[in-house]
Amino acid sequence: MKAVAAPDAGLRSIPALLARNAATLGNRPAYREKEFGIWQCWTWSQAQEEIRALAMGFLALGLNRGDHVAIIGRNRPAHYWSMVAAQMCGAVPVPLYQDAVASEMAYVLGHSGARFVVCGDQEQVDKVIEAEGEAHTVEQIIYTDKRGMRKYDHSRMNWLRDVQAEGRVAHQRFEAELDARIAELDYDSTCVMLYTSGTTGKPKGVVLSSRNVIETARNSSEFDKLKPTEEVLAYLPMAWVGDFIFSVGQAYWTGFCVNCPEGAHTMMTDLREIGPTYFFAPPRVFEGQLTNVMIRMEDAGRVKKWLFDHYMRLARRVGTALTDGRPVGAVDRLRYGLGNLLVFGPLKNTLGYSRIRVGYTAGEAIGPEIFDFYRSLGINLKQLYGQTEATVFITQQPDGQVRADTVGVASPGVELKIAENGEVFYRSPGTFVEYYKNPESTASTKDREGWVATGDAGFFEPGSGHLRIIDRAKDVGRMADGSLFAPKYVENKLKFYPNILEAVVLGNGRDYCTAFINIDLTAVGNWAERNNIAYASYQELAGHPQVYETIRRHVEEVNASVAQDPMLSGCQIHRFLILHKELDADDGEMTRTRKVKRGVIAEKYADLIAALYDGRTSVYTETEVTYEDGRKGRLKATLRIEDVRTTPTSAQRMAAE
Amino acid sequence: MSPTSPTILSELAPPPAAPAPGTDGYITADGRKIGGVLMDLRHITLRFGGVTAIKDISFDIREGEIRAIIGPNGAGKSSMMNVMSGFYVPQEGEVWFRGAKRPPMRPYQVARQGLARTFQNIALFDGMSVLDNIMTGRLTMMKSSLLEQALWWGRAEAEETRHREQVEKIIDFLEIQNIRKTPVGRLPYGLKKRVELARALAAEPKLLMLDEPMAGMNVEEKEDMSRFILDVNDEFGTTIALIEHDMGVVMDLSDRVVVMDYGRKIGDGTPDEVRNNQEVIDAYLGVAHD
Amino acid sequence: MDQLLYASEVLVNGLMTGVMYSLVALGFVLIFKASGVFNYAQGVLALFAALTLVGIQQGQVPFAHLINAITGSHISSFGWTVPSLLAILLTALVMVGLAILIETLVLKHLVGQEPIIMFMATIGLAYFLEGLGDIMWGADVKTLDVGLPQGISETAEAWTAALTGYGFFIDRLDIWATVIAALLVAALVAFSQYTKQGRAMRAVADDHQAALSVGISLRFIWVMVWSIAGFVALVAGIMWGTKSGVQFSLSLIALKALPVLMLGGFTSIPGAIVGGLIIGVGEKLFEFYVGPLVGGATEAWFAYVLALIFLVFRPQGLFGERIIERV
Amino acid sequence: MLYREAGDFKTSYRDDSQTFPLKLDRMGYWVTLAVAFGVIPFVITDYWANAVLVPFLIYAIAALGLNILVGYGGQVSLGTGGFMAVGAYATYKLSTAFPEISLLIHILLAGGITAAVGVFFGLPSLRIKGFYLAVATLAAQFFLVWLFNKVPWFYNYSASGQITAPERTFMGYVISGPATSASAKYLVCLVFAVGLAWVARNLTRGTAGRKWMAIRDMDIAAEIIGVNPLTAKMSAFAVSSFFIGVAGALLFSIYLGAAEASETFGINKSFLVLFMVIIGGLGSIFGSFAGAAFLVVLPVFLKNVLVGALGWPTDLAAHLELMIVGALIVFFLIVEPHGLAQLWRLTKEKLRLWPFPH
Repeated sequence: MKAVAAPDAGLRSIPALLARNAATLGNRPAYREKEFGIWQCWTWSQAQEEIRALAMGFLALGLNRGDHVAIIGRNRPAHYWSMVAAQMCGAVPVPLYQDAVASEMAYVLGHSGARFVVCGDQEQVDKVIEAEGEAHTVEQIIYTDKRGMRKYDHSRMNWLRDVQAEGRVAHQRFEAELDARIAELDYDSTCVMLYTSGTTGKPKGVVLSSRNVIETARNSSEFDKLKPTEEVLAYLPMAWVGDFIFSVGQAYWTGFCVNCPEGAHTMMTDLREIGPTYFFAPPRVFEGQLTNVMIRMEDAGRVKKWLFDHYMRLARRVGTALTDGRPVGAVDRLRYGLGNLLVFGPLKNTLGYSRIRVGYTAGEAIGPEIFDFYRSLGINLKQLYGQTEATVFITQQPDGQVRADTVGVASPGVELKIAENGEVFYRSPGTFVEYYKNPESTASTKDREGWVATGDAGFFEPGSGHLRIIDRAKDVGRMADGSLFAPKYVENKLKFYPNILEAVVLGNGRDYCTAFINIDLTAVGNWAERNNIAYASYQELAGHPQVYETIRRHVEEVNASVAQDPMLSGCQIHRFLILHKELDADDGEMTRTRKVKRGVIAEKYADLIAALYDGRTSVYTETEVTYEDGRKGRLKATLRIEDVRTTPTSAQRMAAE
Repeated sequence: MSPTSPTILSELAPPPAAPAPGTDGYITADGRKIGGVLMDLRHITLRFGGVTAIKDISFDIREGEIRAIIGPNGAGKSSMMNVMSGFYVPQEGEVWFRGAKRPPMRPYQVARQGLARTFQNIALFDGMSVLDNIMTGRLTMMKSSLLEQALWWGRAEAEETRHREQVEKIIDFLEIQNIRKTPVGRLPYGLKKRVELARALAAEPKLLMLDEPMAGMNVEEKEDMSRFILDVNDEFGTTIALIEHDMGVVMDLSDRVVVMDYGRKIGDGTPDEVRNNQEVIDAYLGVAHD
Repeated sequence: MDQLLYASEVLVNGLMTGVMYSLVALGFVLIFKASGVFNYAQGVLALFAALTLVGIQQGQVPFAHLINAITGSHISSFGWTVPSLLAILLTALVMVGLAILIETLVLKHLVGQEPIIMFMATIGLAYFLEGLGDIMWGADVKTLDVGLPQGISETAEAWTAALTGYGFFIDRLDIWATVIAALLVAALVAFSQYTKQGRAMRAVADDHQAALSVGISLRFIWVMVWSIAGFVALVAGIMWGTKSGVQFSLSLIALKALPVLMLGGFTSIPGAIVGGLIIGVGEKLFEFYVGPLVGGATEAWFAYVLALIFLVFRPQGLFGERIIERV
Repeated sequence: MLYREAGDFKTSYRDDSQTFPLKLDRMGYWVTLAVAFGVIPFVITDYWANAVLVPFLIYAIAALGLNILVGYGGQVSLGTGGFMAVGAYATYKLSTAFPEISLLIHILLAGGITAAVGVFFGLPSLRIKGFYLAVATLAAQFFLVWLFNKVPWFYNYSASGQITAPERTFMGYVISGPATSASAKYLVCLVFAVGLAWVARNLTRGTAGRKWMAIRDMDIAAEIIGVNPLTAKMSAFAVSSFFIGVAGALLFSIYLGAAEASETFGINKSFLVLFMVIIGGLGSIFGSFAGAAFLVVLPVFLKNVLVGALGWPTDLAAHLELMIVGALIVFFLIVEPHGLAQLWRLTKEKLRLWPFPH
């Protein structure tokens, strides 16, 4: 069908694809949003009308070629329309993280010099106004939700629907202009600019061209044979490249439908109602759901519990094989079928996963048993490896070659090479154009032949040829004794335990490794409840001796498994402590995508680190914290430090004998 | 339903209450225009057998304002509101609404004149879902005949959908989407109060009467409720009369305040005027004693 | 002249029937006052009591039919007879036992339900007891004789004849019934006024919570009230049983008592009595005057229609408390 | 467990407020109808028709009617028997007076007449509530039955005082009188039952239903938010009586073929239907059917067991039946005041959450 043909001259921009879809798939749903109790629906041709109206409205407001249009808000059709409308006008959409605090927003607005800002609601508008301060760099603010806005000075503010209305009435004047600008768009015109919440330093504006986006969308769509009948749920931050590729790139390329939840608090019910066929979620979502499932099953009656356990055991045995289409005995097939009727089917249904054809997870390593849990239910969950600079796809797992510990083979059109220091390099049609207003870091990331450093260290698995990522290249260090230090590798193993939410392993240049642990309040809290252990706060629960005991056991198990790998056996943890607060993006300890900022932590918790290495068994500390409402406060605590048994590696054992 | 249909604001809001010619409106501190007299209560006296609940009270409520009636327990506030909503018929005095003297009529007829209210001890229909409860707010606007409904014919279904759309906007406005289908019986107190407000709003009233909207609420519930009350007044331009027991909350909310004690009016004016009214202070101190 | 005399005779008889109605109505009022339950089963209680009384008197084997049906035996009676007074006493005991059962099996579990649910429950109870009575003692019509004098009272006739020149026909039983009823009422009033339990009962009637808080056991009160109601039912059962045989129709007098209550108000003992008299007299007179014109048997509905019309004008009955609506 | 809701989302209020929002339920509904119309008529025997199906359908209609009044309107009535009598006698008079007009039309007209009578006896509900009203409706019960017994005009001066259904046909098929075939009886009742159930659903889901429920749950508040108690209560009485009237008409003209007021439409009928509503579930259309089914099947079952299998005397069985029914009523009121319908609702919830407990 047309959707998967090579792009002819006409299909070299998102607006062009929109026109194509409106023509060929006019009456198929393009967008749905849960609002006012039902799923409001827009077909492709309706969507085109809306977007054009908005674009003309933008023209009326004086949007120029090359302007930047910042978009801040939750996933809503109107916001996706704003992006495409901006493109139509020859401007560049710049989606921002809606949970960014004003200070973060100030930098990005300043850096991109956005003249227009589209805000989801009053809250975002307030932030923008605060962020720009006296500067008034923003010329037009367009808001989607009218609630509470009538008090504001509207000299440079408009309700999005009013802008559209203006566009509609003015279509006589602007239609020609708009078509002209759309026609100007070609494969090298900028499609979108996304700010990477860099793990270090200021965020960088990654400029992606139409070529980047459309080529990638085409390849990846073909790779998974996406059809116009797919349903996706758009719930991940719009500022994140993944959402842009799934909800705009691939959606426009294949013409499938993008569904927007009513809001964060109804996300799970909406997921269940829509039952997406093509689904992406970072590992933490899957982890969260699995924990949730287990907790809910705790309270189940005996019969249900037995059924569940019994069939989950079966699933673990044959489930993944069935999903991969590997041969399975007739009897087991039959039993699995029964299990599907009694447990798997209903379970997937209540989770909203019944209809998933292709599911992806990425961004972090996912725990093997979590991964297998979903796959054994018959959900085709796969891993991919990518980054903003590559317009997501670097490697991904083809159907039937799915494993928890690799990230698959090079995506179509992507070339890979691994430098001697283990860092992974790639080159692809998706490779970004440049960092906006930042030639030097562009140069340092992308060399003349277009090879881009991922910043991750990894190696090709002999045999399967799948890529395995160990850690961030710069985080891979050496211990004092010169052995390899790969904190992430160990942290992931730790985080696979439901009780452990986050872990930070230290030891670069030291003679042994230590770790900070964040317990998972849901899991541990539930455990505490069942053993009626009272606790007032995260801090109190974290300090509980029994909790320490459990965590220590986990750490020892991890040490044992780390010891298996001679290359990394040096990374076993000798001492650890459980942090008195959860690591939090608001405190700058993590990125918005929940990646640990090692630098920040190293200095912020210097006192704790010191204690971990000077043999003390407890340490007193004070930490500054930011509350939801932005107020700051100090947290005082005395933390216990525990020693952990380590496992001698095979080599050492031999030596001992 | 097309997403470009105008929101509840433009549909529910009566034209901004600009001072009608001949009536002296006023401008509030935060710059809202207050219009002419919407409801005028003249020399109301209400007795139950021998007991006199209300003694010769007069005051008016103006278009677009938030008017509070406060007073210690047993001051006759609720009785006053029952008179306003036509549930009690005063022995003496007149109720004027929108420039006309109210003839003797049943409460449901009063409601149809454009009055909606909430109740001190919640009066929701426990057997129905939140949605249905709010829909009852629009019953007065339902026109389809019994036969049409029986056969789900003609107006019946169209009407159902049309009113559902309006109700959904209110649900969205009061942020109760996730309890839409729950039976109200199962809701916590705070939410019930909110649903009741929604039901009253659904009637698109000219005058919205709130009987102790914050009674028995915790601090943040009170804050939410205050926000909603202000938003309603601000976004829909709805005139609001509210009874409150505790003075603090009212003072921040209301434009003008009537103070009652033992069935008499002992104060009337802006929050500040009332706050400094000696009689009022005494009344409240008096309460503190007994 | 004669017409008037007939009328007054009818009136007197009406009064007599009225007393009977009052008697049953009393049972309702007691239970309603104390437990807020509108006991539809009251009439069946009377039937059940009468059946039991006859059964004990004639020394029947309880459940004889059932036993026969199951075992194929042919037992019917023990072959002895029990003196009336003892029989009445035993029956009273049975009624108390029944009261306890009802409290523990039904009422206890319905605490706090809306009245209408309770009401329906008692309808179910009525069905159950009716079936039980029939199965225990057989469904055949029985004559009940506890030695109450019956037949036309000559004294009354002679006396009235002397007085008016026309001898009223008045059944002795009715006279007795009146007397007994009067005594019973007096006793009940005395009980509720002057005994500790009586006061407790009234306390509960006025305010459950308060009563509980001063340490009155609700359950005890209920058992007591139901026992008393059972006893009243017994008396009523005896009267009606003697008058017109013990049979299912007896349970229908309960229905007759309902309009009585609506006139008198559910909560008032004097109301029950006055209401009963009004209905009794009213329906007799109506039948006497209007009946012939419309084909008679107007007793079937007169009471209800009367009560209905009356209610529309005074919803709370003659003596019931006024309900003031609040929001 | 059986439900698969993912992907079953609603894009319009029409879909959202449909009777069976869940796909599976919708399917179940259509299958049931298909069987009821497409299979049963061809396999039905006289015994099944007369002992179970026909009475079930007729009482289901009556229960629906009473449920509208009690379950939705909150107005208790013990006059059901009387109103059924009105329906029956109305059909009789009409069909004997105008033989040329189809019986089915007469049945509907009879419903209309009953509605009028119902409204008349419903008037007191404006002043009195709860079981005051319940008792007041007894007046209707006794007065009406008395009327039909005492006034010969109603039974066309027949010597027996009975009314007997004349033979009537519909599109060539005999649908009334002794010669009626089992399937004909069944189909007529089925059409009425399904049709009226649909009507009941429409009324209860919409404006009328909300008015009734508002009055039921809190009449004062209802009036203050603008519900006119008069029209609300009267419409409830009218609709309810219409249903009950039709049920009475069918009972007489289709099922029994002959009737005598005090015999057929005595106070016990009122209670029987009331019990159906209670056991089935107040305020539930499904419940009305469930309750009717239950109380129609139970005696048949007991009869077969006690008399048929154990060979007990019938009267004993009858008495036992009384006890069991009575006990069941009490049991239901204690355990689940909302009846079978509620039990069904709960099981369904469990199934939807499966395998999770909550």
